[in-house]
Amino acid sequence: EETLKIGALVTLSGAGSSWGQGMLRAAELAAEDVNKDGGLKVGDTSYKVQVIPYDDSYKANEAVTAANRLVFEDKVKYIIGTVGSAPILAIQPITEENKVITMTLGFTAEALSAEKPYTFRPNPTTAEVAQPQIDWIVANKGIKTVGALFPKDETGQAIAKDVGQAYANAGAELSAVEFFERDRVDFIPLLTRIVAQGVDAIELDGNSPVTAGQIVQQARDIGFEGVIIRTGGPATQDIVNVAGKEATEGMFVHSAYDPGVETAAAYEKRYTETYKDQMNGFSPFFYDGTKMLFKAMQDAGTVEDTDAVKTALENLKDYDGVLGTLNWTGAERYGIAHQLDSPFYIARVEDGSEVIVAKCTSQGCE
Amino acid sequence: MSNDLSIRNLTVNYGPVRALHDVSFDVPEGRIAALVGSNGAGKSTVLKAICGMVDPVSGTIQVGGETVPSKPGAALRRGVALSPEGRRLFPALSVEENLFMGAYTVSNRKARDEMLERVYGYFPRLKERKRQAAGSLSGGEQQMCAIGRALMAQPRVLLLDEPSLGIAPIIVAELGRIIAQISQSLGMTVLLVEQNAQMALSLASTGIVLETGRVTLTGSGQDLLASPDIRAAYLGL
Amino acid sequence: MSFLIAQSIINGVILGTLYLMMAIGFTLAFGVMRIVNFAHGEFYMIGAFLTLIGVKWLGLPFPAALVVTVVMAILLGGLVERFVFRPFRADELSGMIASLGLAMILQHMALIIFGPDPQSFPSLVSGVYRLGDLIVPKSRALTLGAGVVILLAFYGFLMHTRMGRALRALVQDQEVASIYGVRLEIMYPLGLGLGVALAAVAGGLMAPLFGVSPFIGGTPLLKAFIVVILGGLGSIPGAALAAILLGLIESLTSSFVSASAADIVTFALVVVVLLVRPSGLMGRAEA
Amino acid sequence: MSAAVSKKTVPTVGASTFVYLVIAALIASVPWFTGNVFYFHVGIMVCLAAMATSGLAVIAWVGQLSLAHAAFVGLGAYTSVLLVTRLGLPFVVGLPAGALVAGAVAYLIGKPLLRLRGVYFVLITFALNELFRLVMLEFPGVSGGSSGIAGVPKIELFGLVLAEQSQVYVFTLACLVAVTALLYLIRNGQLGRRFAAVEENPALAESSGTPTARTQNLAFVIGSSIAGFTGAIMAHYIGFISPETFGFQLSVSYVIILVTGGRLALWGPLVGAIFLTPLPEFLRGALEYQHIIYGVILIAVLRFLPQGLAGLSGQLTRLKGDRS
Amino acid sequence: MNSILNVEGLSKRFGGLAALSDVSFEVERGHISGIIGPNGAGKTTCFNLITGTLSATSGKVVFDGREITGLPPHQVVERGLARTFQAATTFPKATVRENILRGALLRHPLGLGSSLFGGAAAREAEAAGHASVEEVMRAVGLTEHADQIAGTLAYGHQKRLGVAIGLATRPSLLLLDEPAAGLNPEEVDRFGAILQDLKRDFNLTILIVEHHMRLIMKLCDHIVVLDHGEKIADGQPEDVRNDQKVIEAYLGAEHVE
Ligand SMILES: Nc1ncnc2c1ncn2[C@@H]1O[C@H](COP(=O)(O)OP(=O)(O)OP(=O)(O)O)[C@@H](O)[C@H]1O
Ligand SMILES: Nc1ncnc2c1ncn2[C@@H]1O[C@H](COP(=O)(O)OP(=O)(O)OP(=O)(O)O)[C@@H](O)[C@H]1O
Ligand SMILES: [Mg+2]
Ligand SMILES: [Mg+2]
Repeated sequence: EETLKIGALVTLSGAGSSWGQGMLRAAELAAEDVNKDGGLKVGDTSYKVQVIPYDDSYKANEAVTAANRLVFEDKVKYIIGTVGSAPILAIQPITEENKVITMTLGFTAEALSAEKPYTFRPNPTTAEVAQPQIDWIVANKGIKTVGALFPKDETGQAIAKDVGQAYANAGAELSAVEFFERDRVDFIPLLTRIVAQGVDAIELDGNSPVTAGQIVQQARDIGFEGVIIRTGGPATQDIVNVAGKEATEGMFVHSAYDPGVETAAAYEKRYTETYKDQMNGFSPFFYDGTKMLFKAMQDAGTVEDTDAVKTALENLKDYDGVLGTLNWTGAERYGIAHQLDSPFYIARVEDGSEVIVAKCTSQGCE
Repeated sequence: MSNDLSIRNLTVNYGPVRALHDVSFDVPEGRIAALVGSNGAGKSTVLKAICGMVDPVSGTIQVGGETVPSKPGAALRRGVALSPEGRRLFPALSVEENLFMGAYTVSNRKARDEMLERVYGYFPRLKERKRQAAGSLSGGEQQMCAIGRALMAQPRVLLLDEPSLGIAPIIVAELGRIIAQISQSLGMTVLLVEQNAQMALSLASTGIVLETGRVTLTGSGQDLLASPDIRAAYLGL
Repeated sequence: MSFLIAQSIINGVILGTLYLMMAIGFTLAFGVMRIVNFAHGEFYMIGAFLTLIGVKWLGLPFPAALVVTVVMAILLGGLVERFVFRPFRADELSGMIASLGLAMILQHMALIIFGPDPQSFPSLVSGVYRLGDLIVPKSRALTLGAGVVILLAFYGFLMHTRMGRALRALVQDQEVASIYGVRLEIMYPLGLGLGVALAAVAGGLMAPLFGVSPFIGGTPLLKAFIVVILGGLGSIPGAALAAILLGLIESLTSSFVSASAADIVTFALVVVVLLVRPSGLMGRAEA
Repeated sequence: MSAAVSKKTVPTVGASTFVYLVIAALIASVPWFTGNVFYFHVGIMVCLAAMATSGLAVIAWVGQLSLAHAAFVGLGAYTSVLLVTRLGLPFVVGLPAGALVAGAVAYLIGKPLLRLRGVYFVLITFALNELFRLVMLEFPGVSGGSSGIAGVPKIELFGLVLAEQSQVYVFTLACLVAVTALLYLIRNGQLGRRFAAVEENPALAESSGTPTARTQNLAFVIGSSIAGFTGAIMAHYIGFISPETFGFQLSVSYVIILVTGGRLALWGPLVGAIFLTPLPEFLRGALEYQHIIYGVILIAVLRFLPQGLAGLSGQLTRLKGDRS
Repeated sequence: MNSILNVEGLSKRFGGLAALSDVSFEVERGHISGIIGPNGAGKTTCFNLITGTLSATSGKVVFDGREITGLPPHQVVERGLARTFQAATTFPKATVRENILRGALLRHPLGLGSSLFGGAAAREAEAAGHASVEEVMRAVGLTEHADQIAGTLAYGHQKRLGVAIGLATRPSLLLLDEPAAGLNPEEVDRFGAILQDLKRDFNLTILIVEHHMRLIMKLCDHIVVLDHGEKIADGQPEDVRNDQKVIEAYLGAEHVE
């Protein structure tokens, strides 16, 4: 029996560690699955999968060092990570040149391109989900003007663009947009201004769960009574934790999975039982992503030849993951079909929990 | 008459350098002793050792018959207060706050305020400047504040390291009278380190001469003042 | 428009007071103990968690939880002084680096114990006070009131009591302070304990407003830095002035220009003030 | 009171210097012994950290501690990257330009800035570093904004592209040797004497004829230029820069290296970087505990080696001396 | 009169306090002049204003025929006007020799290039500097402490070191702020003699602040008396000594002979 090393280059310290932990644990659970059955069978060999976790602290420089170590010292061919956009851009020169397959969460559009054939993104970004979700909400709630606050970073700016476009397409207007510096905890001045413009709704996409929670709470504090929407990025539980049940009542959120879907609920249960911790919303994507990677290795019949594995991964169609039926998309947008396409949902928050109100695909919601 | 301050075989090193060799002397209760000697003789070192600011290699220090351990603060709790070399006021505190710091362990508020008035009486300039940050006082004003701070502790043994340094002549004369008065009317024992040996010895009942870390001569202040060697070496006469 | 201005000013003053609370423990450690305490934010975070534990796990009423937090924080501060800062009493720079090490330790310990996700904190009050059109959220008014009381008590202690004076004297010349009877072994831990307690109580008070997670320490540290620079080293009135100014700038620029302008304006102001008045708005000249 | 034991080292190229040089050469050749690319990478990071910290050390020699050092590293990085990517100039132009721009900016802001001393300087430089980051974010046209600039071309010396880590390592090592030599010359010349005078007692230095403001500014310019120089190399090696890269945390990490290495010692930056840069690699396996262990080690080093690691040999000699 | 220093209408306020008001005097070349006055009279402030350590509220300082008001201290020293401090002020971590050498740099400067890369000029400057240091150390009597760390010197020696650093800058006018504080009367006398020698050997003019009247009266050619920031007397030692205002404010009855 041989060992197959997989790197998990994720954020385990600092503000991004929620996501990082969710990704790492997804990889671990996926590894546990195959190891339990005597290892991953590729061709005639069984591989015991070993996950090597390294922390990048959400920093580009750290990520480069960790990537160097994974690629040259640990000699891994597969990396789950990174969480951040800057880190993935920083490590790509190493991973792409050495034909290391990476599965990143990084929301930046630049992460995927035809020149970067070894990078995949197993989770939808705002670009994928915004349009159908916003179309549905705008139509159903009769929204005309929307205010939004975005963090002033790569992700925030990218999302602002996507969301603004989506609202425009849906016939509403993102009429009041504010960018703020990270570390900000007080949004009352900004909200005062936004609310004074009489918006129908406030959009939370692009904000960390804590920030989103603070915005919800403070918006309600100053008497905002319109709709609050979180388009992308699953984080409902955290938002409720920060803002409280009262403030979040009636909020519309993006949900990555329907607890009614059995496999998804089972994954969440397994996660919470194994780690005694609530599940991060991105975790199931990376569980499925890792599993798809394994499948691709089996299809390619090799773990060494990442070109073959890459091609096999690209060729996976209608993969049956815990989240439902998964495919690769993105050829139009990114020039390469390395973007996961998965079903998702719109939920209404009632008494602190999500209640699914619509099921969506990248084509639309119902 | 008992000895209030008693130094026995005090030896102090600074790293490899020996600053004091076997220094012994006594100061009787309620009296003034003057410690004289040239630069680097070790006078300040004696005072620092008494207050626990340097660790002696050997020797004992007794105050009122009790041995003082070599620890900062220990001497104060046995009634010893020092006006240190170089003033060492708390520069950012006001003059009055500095004086109050002198009385840090005096719990009787009334006694403290009486002593404050007394100090202001001795040095009216301090009262004029009581809200000024001590660090911005003139050199002589700082010296007065440092002496006042030591007085505020209402010690039984008062150690003064060159109190007349930087003080104008008219106040130096006054200072002599003040020292004599606190020893007489307050009954404080005073150990006075002075370059102004004339003043110090004429006040002192005991004079101690220190040379390169050794006591070379002790005697009554008057005798020492009269000694030709002393006159030549320390009085410039 | 004039409504918006008035509302912005109210928001700014409230915010400024919150910032002052975030900063005041840092000012104490910095101006009085001469420790540039990079772990300040972590103590704030620990205070928030302690209060959370008190309220959610032990079921204490909020004020009681806050008191427990203060007591624990003083103890923690004392311990930290004893085991981390003690060797660096006379060495600002090493003390500063040690506090960086401490910050890493504390944050990651909290991360291991509590996990990275934010915790829910039951809100104390909801709703708003209305003065005509103007709005003051009740939760903030409450925090504000408690904060002002704590600040005044603390200021009185530091400036007008024997111990407060001893604390201030200590840092200027510990040797002389100790020969006048100030007990270093008590005063140093006490001083740091107070600084930690102030940070912790701010954390506890603001937990219902801003949430609790291992990473909430960044903001108070940043604000504390700015407040201290602007206000002047160790000057509490200066800190108060600076904090209110900071709150107003943030509120007014956010409301009338843009949020990112607020930050640039803030930092530019810091630089300008320091160039014109190197010791801060109300600082003493010596550094 | 053992604070008074430091001494001005009189330059003697004796046996001990030779021993140090041999040790340094041995350490420098570790990556070749292993032949592993990763070790070359760590070696490069050590060199870069040591260089940047050397710049910080020069500023520390006049008694000032800058928390804006990362901003100057950033200035060098951006200057070089922009020249190379936008104007198509070669790296050999970008590199000195990076140093020059960082130095020029230091010169311009140095005069008003250096009136502040001690903790005030620390704090204002902290504010400046933040300001740098915010301003860079505000002008995405120049800086790439928060997305940064990816795909920075590799280091190229007169047509030779340093594609391999081992080549980059040789280059950074050479740069480090040059920077260290510069520090050595400064320290042992008249300039070093002036720096020390300003550090120990600026009022007296000024009153005995040393223009303290100009001297401090000179140190600031030299130190910041070294930072800019390092930044240029760093940018082209890592291949990605963004304003976040040059945040306050990077400044702090240089300060940590300097203080643990030995603030006033010539070898401080080097020793500190050799110790601290690879340290996380030893701890990486400990995952969430790694930062805790790092913090503990940091505090322990400060506690037991108040002169920094570079003071270690002196401390050992003293220990031996005490015993015998 | 051939004056090297002219002080004209110098004033300094600290908030509400007039530390120095409208003080004018002259210092004659080759003389030893003194400033005396009670504590807090403004003597040190006056020095600080002359040397540029503080900026004057109003008034003018002319040195060697050129106005130096508002110049930074290092430029003032460069023109040949050095000062010592009232408190013991040294480079505490360096040896006595190194301390003095730092003062001597001023007269043996090197360009950036030769400072960095040595060369004959650097070696020469270094040697000249060292020679000058030895001379100064001998003059003030610190030779036996040459290699001691300044911070560990006894107080009196630290004060002498202060004078030595000032001397090392080779001034034509030296301002001494209580240089003999911390010396005993015998040493004060000796110090007086040293000053006379220095004046001759180094071709110095001296302006001295002191509370040792014996020294002042013996040494000075001319004395200025300050009180509460104002000049109350100005003249020959004998005149000043017998001036009633001076006796009342400063000398006290003891000094009337
Ligand atoms: N911290 C120290 N380290 C080393 N040597 C010291 C230290 N402090 C004092 N010394 C030395 O000890 C000796 C005695 O010093 P001390 O200060 O007691 O002299 P002093 O009699 O008070 O002189 P002065 O009249 O000048 O104040 C001196 O030779 C001095 O150099
Ligand atoms: N920064 C300051 N702020 C306020 N007052 C000051 C400041 N500096 C000096 N003073 C005051 O100005 C007056 C003059 O001080 P100065 O130091 O010139 O006196 P001096 O004549 O040198 O006295 P001494 O003989 O005691 O040294 C003093 O009363 C002092 O308290
Ligand atoms: Mg002495
Ligand atoms: Mg004076």
